[in-house]
This record gives sequence, C-alpha cells and structure tokens, in this order.
Amino acid sequence: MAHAHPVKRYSGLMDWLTTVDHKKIGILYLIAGGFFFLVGGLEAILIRIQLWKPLNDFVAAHTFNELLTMHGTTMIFLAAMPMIFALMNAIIPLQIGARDVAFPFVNALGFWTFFAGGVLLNVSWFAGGAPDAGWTSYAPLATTTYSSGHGVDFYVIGLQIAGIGTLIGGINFLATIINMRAPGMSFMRMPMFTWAAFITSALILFAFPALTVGLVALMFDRLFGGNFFEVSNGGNAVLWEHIFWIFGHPEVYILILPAFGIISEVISTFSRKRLFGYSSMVFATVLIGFLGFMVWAHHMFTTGLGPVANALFSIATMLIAVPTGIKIFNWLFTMWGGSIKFTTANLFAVGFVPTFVMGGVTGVMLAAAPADFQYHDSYFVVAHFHYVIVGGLILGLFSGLYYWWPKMFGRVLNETIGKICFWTFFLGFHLTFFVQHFLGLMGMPRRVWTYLDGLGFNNLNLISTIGAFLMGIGTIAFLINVVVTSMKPRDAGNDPWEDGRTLEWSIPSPAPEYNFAQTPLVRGYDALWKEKMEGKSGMTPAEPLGSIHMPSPSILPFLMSVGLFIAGFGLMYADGKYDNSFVAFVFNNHIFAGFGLLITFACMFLRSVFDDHGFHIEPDELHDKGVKA
Amino acid sequence: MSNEHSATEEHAKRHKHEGPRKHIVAFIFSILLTVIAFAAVSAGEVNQSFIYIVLIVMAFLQVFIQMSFWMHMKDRGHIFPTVGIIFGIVIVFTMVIMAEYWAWW
Amino acid sequence: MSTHSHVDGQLPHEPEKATLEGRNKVLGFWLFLGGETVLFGTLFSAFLALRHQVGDGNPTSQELFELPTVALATFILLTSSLTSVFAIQAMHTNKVKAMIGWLIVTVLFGFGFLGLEIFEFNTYVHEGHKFTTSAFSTSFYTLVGFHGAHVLFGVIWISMLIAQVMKKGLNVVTAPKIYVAGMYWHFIDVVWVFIFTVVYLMGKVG
Amino acid sequence: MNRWHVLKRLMPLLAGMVLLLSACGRADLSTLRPQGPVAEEQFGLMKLTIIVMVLVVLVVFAIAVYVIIRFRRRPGDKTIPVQVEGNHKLEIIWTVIPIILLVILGVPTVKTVFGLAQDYTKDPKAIQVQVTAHQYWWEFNYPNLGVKTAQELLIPDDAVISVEAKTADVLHSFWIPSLAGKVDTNPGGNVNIMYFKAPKTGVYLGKCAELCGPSHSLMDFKVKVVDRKSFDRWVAAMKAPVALPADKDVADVLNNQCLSCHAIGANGGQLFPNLTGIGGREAVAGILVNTNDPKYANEGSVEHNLAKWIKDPQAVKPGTLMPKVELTDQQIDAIAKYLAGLKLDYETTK
Ligand code: HEA
Ligand code: HEA
Ligand code: HEC
Ligand code: CUA
Ligand SMILES: [Cu+2]
Repeated sequence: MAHAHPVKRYSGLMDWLTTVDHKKIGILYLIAGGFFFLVGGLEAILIRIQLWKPLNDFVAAHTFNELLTMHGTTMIFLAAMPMIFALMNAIIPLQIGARDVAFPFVNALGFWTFFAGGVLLNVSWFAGGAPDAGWTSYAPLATTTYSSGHGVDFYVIGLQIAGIGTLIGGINFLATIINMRAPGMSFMRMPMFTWAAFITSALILFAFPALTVGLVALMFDRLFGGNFFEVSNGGNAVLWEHIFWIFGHPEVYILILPAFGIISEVISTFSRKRLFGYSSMVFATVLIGFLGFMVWAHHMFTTGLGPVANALFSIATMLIAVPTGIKIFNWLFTMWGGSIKFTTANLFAVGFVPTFVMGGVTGVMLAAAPADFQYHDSYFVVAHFHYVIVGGLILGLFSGLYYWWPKMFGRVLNETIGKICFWTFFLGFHLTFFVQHFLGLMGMPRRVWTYLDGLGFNNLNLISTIGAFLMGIGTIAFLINVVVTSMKPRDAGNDPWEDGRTLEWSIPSPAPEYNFAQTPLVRGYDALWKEKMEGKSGMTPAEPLGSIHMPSPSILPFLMSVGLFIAGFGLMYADGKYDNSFVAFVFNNHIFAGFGLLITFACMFLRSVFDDHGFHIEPDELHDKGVKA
Repeated sequence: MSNEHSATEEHAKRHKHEGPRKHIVAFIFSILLTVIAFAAVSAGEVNQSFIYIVLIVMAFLQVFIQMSFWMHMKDRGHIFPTVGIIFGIVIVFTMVIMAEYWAWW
Repeated sequence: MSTHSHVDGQLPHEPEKATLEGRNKVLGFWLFLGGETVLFGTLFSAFLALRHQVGDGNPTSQELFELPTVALATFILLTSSLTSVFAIQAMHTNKVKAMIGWLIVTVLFGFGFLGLEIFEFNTYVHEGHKFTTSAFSTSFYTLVGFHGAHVLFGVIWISMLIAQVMKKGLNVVTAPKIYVAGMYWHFIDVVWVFIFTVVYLMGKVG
Repeated sequence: MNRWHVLKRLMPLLAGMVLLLSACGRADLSTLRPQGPVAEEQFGLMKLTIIVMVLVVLVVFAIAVYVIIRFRRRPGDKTIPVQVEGNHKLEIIWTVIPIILLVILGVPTVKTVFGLAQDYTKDPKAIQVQVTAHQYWWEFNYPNLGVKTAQELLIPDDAVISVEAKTADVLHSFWIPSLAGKVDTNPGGNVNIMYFKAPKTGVYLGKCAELCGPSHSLMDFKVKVVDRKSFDRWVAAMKAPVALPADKDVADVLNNQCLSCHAIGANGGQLFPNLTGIGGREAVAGILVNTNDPKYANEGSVEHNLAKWIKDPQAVKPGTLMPKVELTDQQIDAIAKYLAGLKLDYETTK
C-alpha cells in the first residue's frame, strides 16, 4: 500500500526554510529566540548603563523609553516564548513517543509568523523610532495623540503577527499531546515537562485571543480613527488595561510553567530519583493554570477599581502561592534521599528553586493591595518580575538547554565553561536584581530615564549595573560554550547522562528524522527508567518494523509569513505622505498591504488544493541504530 | 493512535441517532427560542431586567442545543472540546462581568 | 494509517475521523474554536463596556436598529446552520451529490446574510453612525464586522471545498475539511445568537 | 522537638532586619520611613508580609542547603536511591501551612483595603484637593478655598487631605512614598479618590509613577506640610493681588510671552502652572531644587534655576510642553529675578 511519492528533499538553506521537522523547527526557534535574547540583553545593558549614575545622559529620554519598551517586548515575546517553544518542539514529541507533531506544516507556519513579527518589530529601530509606551502600551500614551510616530504601530502589528504564530503553535502542541501519545502513555504517565507544555499551550490558546483583540482595537484606533481608547469620543483607557492583563497575567504563567517542567525533569534525573509527588505536581500545574485567569486585576490595584475588586483580586492572587509551594517542596523532597549530581544543568535547576521562591514571595507581597499602593510601578516590581522571569524562567531555560543539548545536537556542552557560565550569570543576577527591591522601597519609580542625585539611589544602581555586566559575561560564556562544543565530534550516546528516565533518552542523539523507528510501548511513569530497572536496555516496541510516513517539506509557511510581513508594513504606512506619487499610490490605497495578504491567502489556497501526500521511509533505509526486530 | 480503537467502536452507536428528524426538531426549537427573544423585545413596556434575563436564557438554551446536537458535543469522545469550550466560556464570563461592572464606576 | 487506504468507493462511516490526520484536524479545530470563544468574548466585553458611549447627537442603538432586518438575518443564518448539518449527514451516508447540494445552499444563505449586513451597515453610515463616530460605533462595527468577516471567510472557504470535492471526490482527505468547515459554520451561528441577543435585542431594550 | 524554639530565636533576627530596613532611604521619600498614618498602615502591612516571606524563604533555603550538602553524589557512586512516590502527610503539611500563612496575610489585607477606601470628599473638615496631572507637571486645585497652584502641594498638618485625582492627558500616578501609596490619574470623567494625613510639618517628595512620556522620570512634585495658621495665611496670600514687574519692558514681555499660558496672581491664564509664589517654592519645574548651597547638578539658587528653566525648558525636561521663548539673556535674567522675588510670606515659624 505504501507507494512512495517522489518528494523533493532540500539541503542547505532551503532545507531550513522548508523544513516541517519539529526538531529542526525547534532549532530554528532556538536560534531566533537566542538572537532576540541577545538583542533584548543588549537593550538591558544600555538601560543599566544609563542608570549607573544619577542624572546620566548616555541615551536621550525618548530613546530610553524605546529601549525599555523594546527590552520588555523583545524579551517576553521574542526571546522567552520562542526559547520555550524551542525546547517544546525539540522534546515533547520524543517524550510522548511520537514520530511527529500533530500539524507539522502549521508548526513551521507558527515559527515563521513569529519570526516575521519579531523582525517587523525590530525594524522599527531603523524606521523612525521604536515603540515607546512600555511593553504594556497603556492608552492614551499609546494612541496617536501622544505617540504620533510609527513606533507603536510596529508594536501593534509586529505583536499581532508574532501572536498568531504563538497561538497556532499552542494549538499544535495541545493536539499533539492529546492525540499523538504512544500506546500506554496515559495522561498520568506523561513526563512533567510534557504536562507543563500541555497546560502552557492551553493558557496560550485562551490568553492570546484576548491580546489579539486588544491589539486590533489599538490598531483600529491608531490607523482607522477608532474610538476604543479615545476618551474624548467615549472610549475608555482602563479597558485597555483590562484586556492587556487578561492576556498578560496568564502570559507570565505561560512563561514559568515550562520552566517548572524542565526543573522537574532535571532535578529528578540528576537525583536519580522519581519525581516526588507526581500527581500533586500535575494537580498544582493545572490549578496554577486555572487560577492564572482569575487574578489579572492585581496589576491594576492603583487604577481605582474600588475596594471590593481589590480585595477579591488580592485574595485570589495569594491563593496561587499554595500550588506553587507544593511544587517547590516536591522538588526539594525529590532531592531528599537522592544521589545528586551537580552537572551544569542541575546547578541551574538547583539554583532555580530558592531564587524562584524569592521572586514568588515578593509576588505575594505585591498581592496585598494596600501595600501594592506603595510597591506598584516602583523598582520593587522590577525586582519581583526579574526574580521570577530571569531567576525562574531563564535559569530554567539554561538548565533545559544544558540538559537536552545532546539530544538536540548530539554533543554534550562543555562542563567547565558551563560552570563558569552558571556562576557568573547566577551571581550577576542576584547582584543586579536583589538591590532593586530596596530601590523600589526607597521610592524609586520604574521606567525612569534618570534619577536625581542625593536621593540615596546611587550606590544600589551602580551595583545593579555591575551585576548586569556579569550576566552579560555569563551569557557570552554560554555562546563560547556553544562554539567550542560544536567543534567537537558528535559523540553523545542515547543516554549521555546515564540516568535518563524518559523516552527521549531511549533513542539516538540527535534523534533521527522519524524519532522512533518503532513506536515504543509505554508501561509506566518514567518509561525508560522502568525498563532499565527491569534490566532491559531499551523500550519494547509496540509495532513491527514498517515503512514510516513523513510529511513533505514546504516553502509555503515561509512565504505566508513574508506575506504577513508585507501586509503589516503596508498597513502601517498606508496614510503616509510620500514624495514619489507611485509609492504614494501603492501605499495609500492599501495596495501594498493587499499584495501581502494576497501572498498569504494564495499560499493557503495552494496548501488546501494540493494534498500533501508526504513520503515514506522504508525499513531498509532506517539506520540500524536503536532498531529491534 | 491511542484512541483509534475506541473511535471505531463508537461508530455504530452514534449512527443510529443520525436522522434528519432530530435536527429538524432542534432547528424548530432554535427558531422558537429566537422568536421568543425577538417577541420579548418587541412587546415593549416590560421590565427591562426581566427582558435581559429572558434574552440571556434564550441565548444560552439556543447555544446548548446547537452545540450538543449540531456540533456533536454531547457525543462521547468530545471531552477535550467540551473542556476547551467550557473553559473559554468561563473566561469570557469573568471578562464580561468585568466589562459591565468595573470598566466604569 | 495511510491516507489512501479508503479512497474509491468504500468510505468509512465517519470519514472525517478515519485517519489520524483527520482526527487531528477535528481536534485542532475544536481547540481553535475554544480560542475563538475568547476572541469573541473579548470583543463582546469591549462592546458591553462601551455600548452606552454614543456621544452627543449621534444615533443611539434604539434609534438605529431595525429588528425586522435582524430577524431576517437571524433566520437566514439559523437555516444555513441546518443545511450545513444536512450536508454533513449526506457526507456520512456517502451521498456526495446531496452533500454538495446542501453545501451550495449553505453558501447561498451565507451570501444572503452578508448582503443584508452590508445593506444594514450602509444604512447606518447614512444615518451618521460611522466607524469613527463614537466608542459605541467603533465597538459595534468591530464586533459585528468581525463576525461578518468570519462569515465571508466561511463562504469562500466552503465554496473552495465544494470545488475540491467536485474535482477530487469525497475521500478521507477531503472529508475532514468538510466536517471542520461545518463546525466553523455552526460556531459562527452560535456567535450570531449572542450578537443578536446582546447587540441588537439588548440594544433595543436600552 | 525544638522547632518553635528555633523560631523564637529567629524572631529578634527578623525584628532586627525590619529595623535595618527602616533605616533605608530618605525620610522624606522612602516607603520604609512613613511619616503619616496612611503610609504607616501600609508599612505595617509591608512589615507583616516581609516577615512571613523571610520565614518562607528561610525554610526553603534551609531545606535546600541541607539537601544539597547531605545528598550530593560521591564520585563513583552507583547506588540507586529508593524511588519514593510521595508522602501524603508531608504533602498535606505543605499545603496547609501556606494556607494558614495566607490567612494571616489575607485578613489584614482585606481590612486595610476597605480602611483606605474611605471617602472624605464630602467631609467639610477635610482639605479637598483636586489633583490634575499633566505631561509633566501637577496641578493642585483647592475647590473650597478658591486657590490653584502647581508643583507644590501645600497642606496643613492637622487635617485629612482628601484627593480627587484625574489627568488632562495620558495616565500618570500620584505618589508620595513617605505619606501614602499611589493612585493612578485616569482621563475623562473617571476620577479616583484617596486620602492621607501628614501630621509632621516639613517637605516631602512626590513622584509620578506611571510611564507618561520622555520626562516621566522628571515629573516630581513636593508636598509641603505647614501648621494651620501658616496654611490659612498661605491661602490668603495666594489670593492677594501680585504686582507685575516695575520695568515696563519686562512686564510687557512677561505679559505677552508668558502670561498667555501662566497665571501670576490675578493676571494671565490658568491652563498651565500657576506661578504665584514661585520664588518661595522648593523647586522649579519640580526638579531644579532651590538652595543656596548647591551640591548636585540639579540644584541652584531660585534665580539661577528659573533662568536655566526659561532659557531652555527642553534641556531640563525633554518633551515638556513649555516652549523655548525667544528672549535675550537680559530679559531672561530680568524675568528670573522678578519671578524669584515672588515669595509669599506665610510661614509663621520662619
Ligand atoms: C514568570 C513570570 C511571573 C511569575 C511566575 C509571577 C508570579 C507571581 N506574581 Fe508576578 N509579575 C510578573 C511576572 C511573574 N509573576 C511580571 C512580568 C510583572 C510586571 C508586569 C509589568 O507591570 O510590567 C508582575 C507583577 C506582579 C504584580 C503587580 C505588581 C504591580 O505592578 O503593582 C503582582 C501583584 O499581585 C504579582 C504577583 C505575583 C504572584 C502572587 C505570583 C505567584 O505566582 C508566585 C507564587 C510563588 C511563591 C509564593 C513561592 C513559592 C511558594 C512557597 C514556598 C509556599 C509558601 C509561600 C507562602 C505562603 C507565601 N506580580
Ligand atoms: C523574559 C523577560 C526578561 C528578561 C530575560 C530580562 C532580562 C534583563 N532585564 Fe528586564 N525587563 C523585562 C523582561 C525581561 N528582562 C520586562 C517585561 C521589563 C519591563 C519593561 C517595561 O517597563 O515596559 C523589564 C525591565 C527592565 C528594567 C527596568 C527598566 C525601567 O523600568 O526603567 C531593567 C533595569 O535594570 C531591566 C534589566 C534587565 C537585565 C539587566 C536583564 C539581564 O538578565 C539580561 C542578560 C542578558 C545579557 C546581558 C545579554 C547577553 C550578552 C550580549 C548581548 C553581548 C553584549 C553584552 C556585554 C558586552 C555585557 N529590565
Ligand atoms: C505654551 C505655554 C507656555 C508658555 C508660553 C510659557 N510656559 Fe512656562 N510652563 C509651561 C508648562 C506646560 C510648564 C510645566 C512644564 C513641566 O513641568 O513639564 C511650565 C513651567 C514653567 C515654570 C515652572 C513652574 C513650576 O511650578 O515650577 C516656570 C517658572 C515657567 N514655566 C516660566 C515661564 C516663563 C517665564 C515664560 C515666558 C518667558 C513661560 N513660562 C512661557 C507652559 C508655558
Ligand atoms: Cu507623569 Cu509619569
Ligand atoms: Cu500578574
């Protein structure tokens, strides 16, 4: 029955542009996300240089606002989320014993739309000014009346496009985890990272549409004279705050849950011990995801919602400490009685636990509304969220990267450089952000371009800046490590850490194109560990060796996102004044924008009309590695 | 993959129900609910909040009918769609309450 | 699980769920609709928050809305939902011709609805209820317009599927697409139920 | 077990830490050194939360350190630890204890939320102030007293100050860290209320705490607390007529170029900062601190600061709406001198 269709297979650049292989898409996400992390980090360094002494004028005031807006936006949407997607793409199908994700084509599309949006957002630097209204873009500051350049347009349209990519990525993972699990892989046998990815994807699915609407509304106001936030015509500025935070709070759990997942895997592996309290971990994850939607107004305590709302949201927010605490103690007790090996991956994971707790407890402090009247929009909040994001998510990501690097690239990262990387980043991090708590309490507002002398802020800001440089060195150490490692031979075995517990360690590193030559039969939680303990060297296959169906590569996802990029650009410049009458004609009549959309829709049409039959890999083509008769 | 087995098993059961009659009945119901809603408004001079309640109830009944009969949500094997939609509705509900009570004060 | 095993004649009872690809598509589309629920929910909340912000001298919802037009549009859309069910039923019994017929009827109803909506918007604009008039008008056109755009996308999509089925026949590749389009159509209908309730009827009441 | 004993011994440590905290920052700016009952109440809640949080962090740290040291893998160790699935008793403990801690936090939180939401806007004994935020200056209107001023909020030390805050343009946030937490200023008819008391006379620093444009960081204001008698005298002085410069040329320039926007006494417009008594204020434009003993770049004598400001407002506050008016240096000096002389004599203690 399997008649192999002739399929064009590309190599080189074309391979990367057309790939629908989740492992390659994972690497693409990693490269793009990593690049944007450096950009966002550079912006952070510039922010810190500006703030290292009082009354500094290293950058101009409006440039500072652009920097801080782009730093926040880039880090959250273009660095953190893609790097999460990188690990999810690279690992989730392997962990559930699947050959592929549910929608390989859509997966590629998700990556390319995110990338198009990210590039569009950063083009703003060269097109007359970046967005400058903060990553929250509160109206009316973000409306044309007060931000007349194109900066915020780039924010609105760039995020819209990137958001589409994220949303379809989330749907893809939900469908993958629900439908593609190997035989025997029941929900309560799924590894914690898969669970975290599952809940994260659900949060994406329900949170991002709210952002979509918010951005559409702001776009309509800015480009088409709408009145959503135009107070003089009956609009409501607070409405934006609500919409943004209905998205925004779940977003922060979208960021942290995958890190929780990573930490669970790493700590359990390197303690050689089963994850303590697995079912309560699952329960806690679900609960955090659910509660995450009910607390958004804690960002708006000072907006004037009134005491009833403030009290309700205070209590609801505090409740999240309970499931999070369950997770913290479960990690500690996973280590308890274990045999802990301090690889770099585990250093990051162990460093994560107390650091995240410090960020989490300041979150609970912020949740007390009357006290938040003091903390809000001060550096205390900056300290809080960098503790949970950098001290939580970024440490988690580093941990995950060191842990899964061999699975992604076939090489184990250098441990010595890894340890230098950890200690500089970790110490730099605490140096940067610990003191910011006190700056905030001492009365320093956030988002300030500069501060006056003699207010007692000088020393702490200087310390903070030094810490930021240390973090920069740590990051550079990681880059060096990547380069150094890539010059070594590809020699990682199936299970380079030797204590691997989950399915991804049962297959070669890097995983072959088809992941599993034979779908494994899962017989319990920690599937591979269970087999190992029973003296087996690998998984029992659930099916005979047969030909493997693969999706064909396609350039359409790339072209579709190019189309969106063009459309976004055209839309933004549709009301411009142009010297050249042809350019004016093309832009002002939405022809340019229409052209972009046309590309996108044409690609959709092609995709729908021409069925993708894919191709087959026959048993004799499989590498002999890891195949059992 | 994992639910291939159960999916085939379900076939026979589900097919028995599928006749146009059920759908026409559902259709008549939804038309009826719509007519009630429009009539409630056209009647005028009735208590405003009462009408609101009638309208909302009609709308939800209608959605229930359509989702369960026409989108097969009541059928087995629809756990995730059901959970998904219900969670979406819960979120929407909190948002709508927000819009009505807290956006203006 | 090859996509070709069932082509030609012996289509399974529920061809949309015969392959893993098909099941993925249906599930993925359900999830997408979950997201759409939040999308429309947010639009509804924005509309609810702004609906009384009419501004001085601009037409209010009571003055503007013509219930007979809305009732007609509602009737059209509800009926089209029924015809789309018939199409899916025809698909399940492998009556391709009937399926195509019902789909065409559905599309025609869709166009009818769109025509009414365009007519309606046009009237409003002439009564001074433009997109830029007030917060009420902006949120009204955005909400109802988003729904209209969904209908428009739906009719184009279903038309394309009709063409595909005519050319390729009904098989395990095309069946999930039809099924999913049917779900989409019902969803649009459900959203409309809330639009006529919340926007038009509640707007008429005040 | 002597667990509670340990806790008891920790208590002085915690108390000491709180003490240390309260030595942090300037008394007129730090939230850690509250100078009025509202900030004190908030600080009380902050102290409670900080103590609970430090406890939580210490417990986690202690377990973490113990585990890391005790259970590290010795080289060559090949043993497989017992694969524990979980422990219901433990799991219940670390669910229940946090809940208890949250109740301890939640109750005072809710109480304070409602306590601080009291409405004094109808209270005849309170001083009513309408605060309007502008890019990048603060307008203070006393509707019951018929006085309007800018940048420096003058209040008596014996009354509740009832604030109604709104904005004329973008969002800002009204914050006097050492007296009271902040409240956002919303546009349109959306007015926020708050209240505070300042029992100690003196000057406190206020800040804008919501990103509002390039000069958000420079949108400072002062709160000056005086005794009741001084306050009454100030109100009277604000209403007294003010003479324009004797030099006709200077008066003309001022009238034509400045008073189109500003008010001095009964002269000029009211849309922009009221300059009545500007020479006696603590600072010019909120950030150029007036002092005869300048230490920092933003300090100088009143006259110097005024001249600096008028000469090039954009250089002081990027994006400010006050234009650079074309004036000769002499004119600037003359105007600065005149403005510097606009002092209200109201303080009884001085
Ligand atoms: C990864 C991101 C992330 C995470 C995980 C969190 C987690 C939490 N956050 Fe944070 N937060 C942000 C990112 C994040 N936050 C960002 C980016 C902002 C600022 C946005 C902006 O304005 O730009 C913000 C702002 C923010 C505010 C608004 C502040 C303000 O602007 O005034 C509040 C207020 O309630 C808050 C609270 C919380 C709480 C209660 C948690 C909880 O989930 C924390 C729970 C964890 C613990 C509590 C620790 C472990 C628990 C135990 C050891 C058990 C025992 C503990 C107790 C009993 C206390 N956060
Ligand atoms: C994922 C999210 C994320 C991450 C990872 C970071 C990482 C960092 N952030 Fe970020 N930050 C935010 C999200 C994040 N931030 C958000 C949302 C805001 C709010 C924005 C707003 O108010 O709108 C914010 C605001 C913010 C502020 C407050 C600005 C203000 O209010 O005025 C500051 C100030 O110190 C800061 C600093 C840093 C630093 C030093 C890092 C470091 O961890 C960065 C480390 C990385 C590097 C240092 C780069 C690596 C190296 C190179 C590029 C090579 C060159 C470097 C050298 C030679 C040193 N951030
Ligand atoms: C277009 C209106 C406009 C004109 C004309 C104008 N100003 Fe201003 N002025 C402002 C605004 C707005 C501010 C507040 C600036 C800020 O703090 O951001 C201000 C602030 C000031 C301040 C500081 C006020 C305070 O309370 O600290 C002084 C002093 C001042 N102006 C003097 C002058 C003088 C002198 C002239 C004429 C030579 C003048 N202004 C002309 C708009 C104007
Ligand atoms: Cu005003 Cu910041
Ligand atoms: Cu939050």
